[in-house]
Amino acid sequence: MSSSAKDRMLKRAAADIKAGMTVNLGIGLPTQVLKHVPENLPVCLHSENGIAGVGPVLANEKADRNLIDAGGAYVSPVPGTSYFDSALSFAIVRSGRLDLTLLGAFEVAGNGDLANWMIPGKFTPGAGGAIELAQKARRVGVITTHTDKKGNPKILSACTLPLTARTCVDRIYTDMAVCDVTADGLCLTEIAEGVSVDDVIAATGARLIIPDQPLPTF
Amino acid sequence: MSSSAKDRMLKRAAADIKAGMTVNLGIGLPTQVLKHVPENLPVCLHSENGIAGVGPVLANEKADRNLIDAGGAYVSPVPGTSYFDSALSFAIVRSGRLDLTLLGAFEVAGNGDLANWMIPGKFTPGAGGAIELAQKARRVGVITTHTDKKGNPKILSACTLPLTARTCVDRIYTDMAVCDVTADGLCLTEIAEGVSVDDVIAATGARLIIPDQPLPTF
Amino acid sequence: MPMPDKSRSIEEAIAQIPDGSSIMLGGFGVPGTPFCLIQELVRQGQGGLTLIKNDANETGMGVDWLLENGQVAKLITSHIGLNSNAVSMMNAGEIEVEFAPQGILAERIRVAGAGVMGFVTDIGLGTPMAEGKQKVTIDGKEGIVETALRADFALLHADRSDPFGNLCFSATARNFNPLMGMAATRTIAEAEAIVPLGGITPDDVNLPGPFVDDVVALPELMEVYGVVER
Amino acid sequence: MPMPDKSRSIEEAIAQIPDGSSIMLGGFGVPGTPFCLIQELVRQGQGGLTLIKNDANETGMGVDWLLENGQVAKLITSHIGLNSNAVSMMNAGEIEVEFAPQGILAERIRVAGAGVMGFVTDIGLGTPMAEGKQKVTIDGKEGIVETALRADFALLHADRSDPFGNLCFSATARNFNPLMGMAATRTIAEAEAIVPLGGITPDDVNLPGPFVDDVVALPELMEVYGVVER
Repeated sequence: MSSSAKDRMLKRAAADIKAGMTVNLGIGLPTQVLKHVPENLPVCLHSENGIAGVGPVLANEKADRNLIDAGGAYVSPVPGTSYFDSALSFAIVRSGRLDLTLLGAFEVAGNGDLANWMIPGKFTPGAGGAIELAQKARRVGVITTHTDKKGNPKILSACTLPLTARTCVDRIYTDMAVCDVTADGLCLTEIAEGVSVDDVIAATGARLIIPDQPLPTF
Repeated sequence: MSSSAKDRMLKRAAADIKAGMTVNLGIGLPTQVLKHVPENLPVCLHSENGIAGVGPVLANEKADRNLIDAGGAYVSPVPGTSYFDSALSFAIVRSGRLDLTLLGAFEVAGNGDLANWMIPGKFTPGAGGAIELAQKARRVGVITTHTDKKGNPKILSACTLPLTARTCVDRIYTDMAVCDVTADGLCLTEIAEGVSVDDVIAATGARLIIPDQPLPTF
Repeated sequence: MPMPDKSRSIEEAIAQIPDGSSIMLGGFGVPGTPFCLIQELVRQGQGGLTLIKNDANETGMGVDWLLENGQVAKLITSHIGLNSNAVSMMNAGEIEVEFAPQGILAERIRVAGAGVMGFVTDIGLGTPMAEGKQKVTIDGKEGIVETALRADFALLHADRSDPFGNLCFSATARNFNPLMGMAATRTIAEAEAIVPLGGITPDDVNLPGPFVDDVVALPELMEVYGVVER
Repeated sequence: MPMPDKSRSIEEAIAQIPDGSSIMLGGFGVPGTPFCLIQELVRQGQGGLTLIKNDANETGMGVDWLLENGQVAKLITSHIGLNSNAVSMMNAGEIEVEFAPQGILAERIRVAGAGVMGFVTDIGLGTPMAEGKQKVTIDGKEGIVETALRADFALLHADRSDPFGNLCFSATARNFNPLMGMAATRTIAEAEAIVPLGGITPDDVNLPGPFVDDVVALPELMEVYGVVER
């Protein structure tokens, strides 16, 4: 993935963060979406270790030793931040108060199944907060390269890895496309500049619904 | 009940409040126990509307409009008081952190069954916090006149009113006696000065175990 | 990115409530009861309401205004002994009243706010309260399944709020307020003071803003908020 | 009546823990981890412990000291990815590890602290996590019965305490600390500062004193409490 393709993907995902939302950004690509969110957009960032109102990451010498996000980064408060315990933090997630989460993925299926926490025999650290974020955020976006490092599709007809949650994903943002999980199946919704529909189909392991009208680009 | 008999009963109940305890006192007679607790005894008073560390009742002109106990009295904080929500307040009760509650009774049975919240057709205001206090305090004491205003026993072989909780009472303090609920049955443990064992038996509607040795008086 | 602003007028906030709604009301006695929000609900007159509140206040205040005005179909509560009007209406069949032990009511609301479906407890086992309720066995012990209690709206009274809806409560005015704020689809809070964003220490927030939808600033407090003269 | 004083020496507090105990440890990463209490537990050497903690800290700190010292039989946790030593011991069968989703772990502890037997949730339905767990149906929807998770002891790290054990936590050092303090038979808290009774505003207490049994004052903080240099 070129850095410009990555930036386009992040920027496209950022555009779905709307005024007034409470949003949780997963570790890795999702957190990098932040640099594309307008500075004046009123949004509350949630971190599952107990923050509503996550502010910018600080250098170690400026860090508060007691203030990290769920990924371990030393973050800062903003005016209006609150701190709370882990039960209350997941109460926000499960009770429908988390408007959007953006997550990474090992695999995502055409029906919205997500696998992003375990590779049996290789990577079994435990799920942390991933399961509840995926199952309970009002809207779940996945940000991922369209294919893995070997060029194999990460969007599949069915996940092969243990699932994080079933049919939880609403939208997939990749370096090649935006795909929506719909009642009819996985739908190609937008396409990256310079990428053809055939390129996307070839790089996708799930059946894709291709609309008749021309696709918007990003 | 003479005022001296009442005072003796309250004083006797007060003597079972020990240093270090967290204690909830029901409305009415139980709250009046307080005047017999030594001023320097380290105790935490709990009120189920969200206080640990209930201080003295204040006159209206000194009252904080936001600080009442569960009985609606305007109370005060002490050094070390904390306030909390109703779920946490009953977490204290149910999780075993409430060492003792003293409650009133309409009827109490020899096996420790308690009825203190409802008289069908006459008094049906809802149970409030009574059920959980009775069922979950580590130790439950009942403070009551030995008989009702008509002279009928309030300690019965079985309650006739709807129960607050089954087999929850550990000790009964009356103007005539102290009785303990034991595995063998209800046991007469102490007797008020000037009252005979036969008086107590006559005023009690449940079978009483009478120890062989002389009874302590209070 | 600034935190969202949720300030509303009281008319606008209460106008969101349709007839037939379920509404949680904070408060244990006077402290924490959102009298101004209730007063506006009386003025707007929505009917067929299911109210969820620890108690029915006293005659002539709060919940009683809604009862008097005929807006209440059902009341879910732990104790109504201080409102003889509520008791009479219950006995006359003019309102339906559902009782729960106080801590069970609080926990049913708490687990709704936690986004879970119910909890298992031994409170009430062996008494009429357990009748008709689902039972399960955990580690060989029987328990009652108590269901989560959600509502369409929660009306709260806070001591302070910021525009994002971070709430602080004063003393025993906290009671059911933060629990109900978590358990409703839409949460409306009246606050005695609205402080600027950053005016509340993040560690001292009693109910975090993500649970709150509308913040209404109170004018000078009505007498009903004061010490009750008996 | 003054509030009871629960101040103890660290040796005395930790000496209450017998071999084979279940112990909850506060903390999410470094913040809120009771490193001094853990260090004393290593010094005293109690074995066969079941630990309950969100994570296993990182290699060379906190939980890892107990793992290295062979004191741990079982770990109940949500994520151990930052401690390769814990992963290796798990894979080698040297410790048993039981995983729970983070919010389910938190809620199992919360409901234990609330004195109820379990809760019902749809989290994990249709995944291997649901296998072997009791199911119930509420309002036509299937849910998993998750059981309350209690422990013999909880070791907490607080920013401030008074002698009665009213605790305040700083920022994200709160995490599992107040929940665990409610769910243990005996709760031991280390505090960076012990303030006199009355030194904490009653509205700002994060864990009320009735849940806390022993309060240990910390000396100057060890380096491990500081910012982690990566």
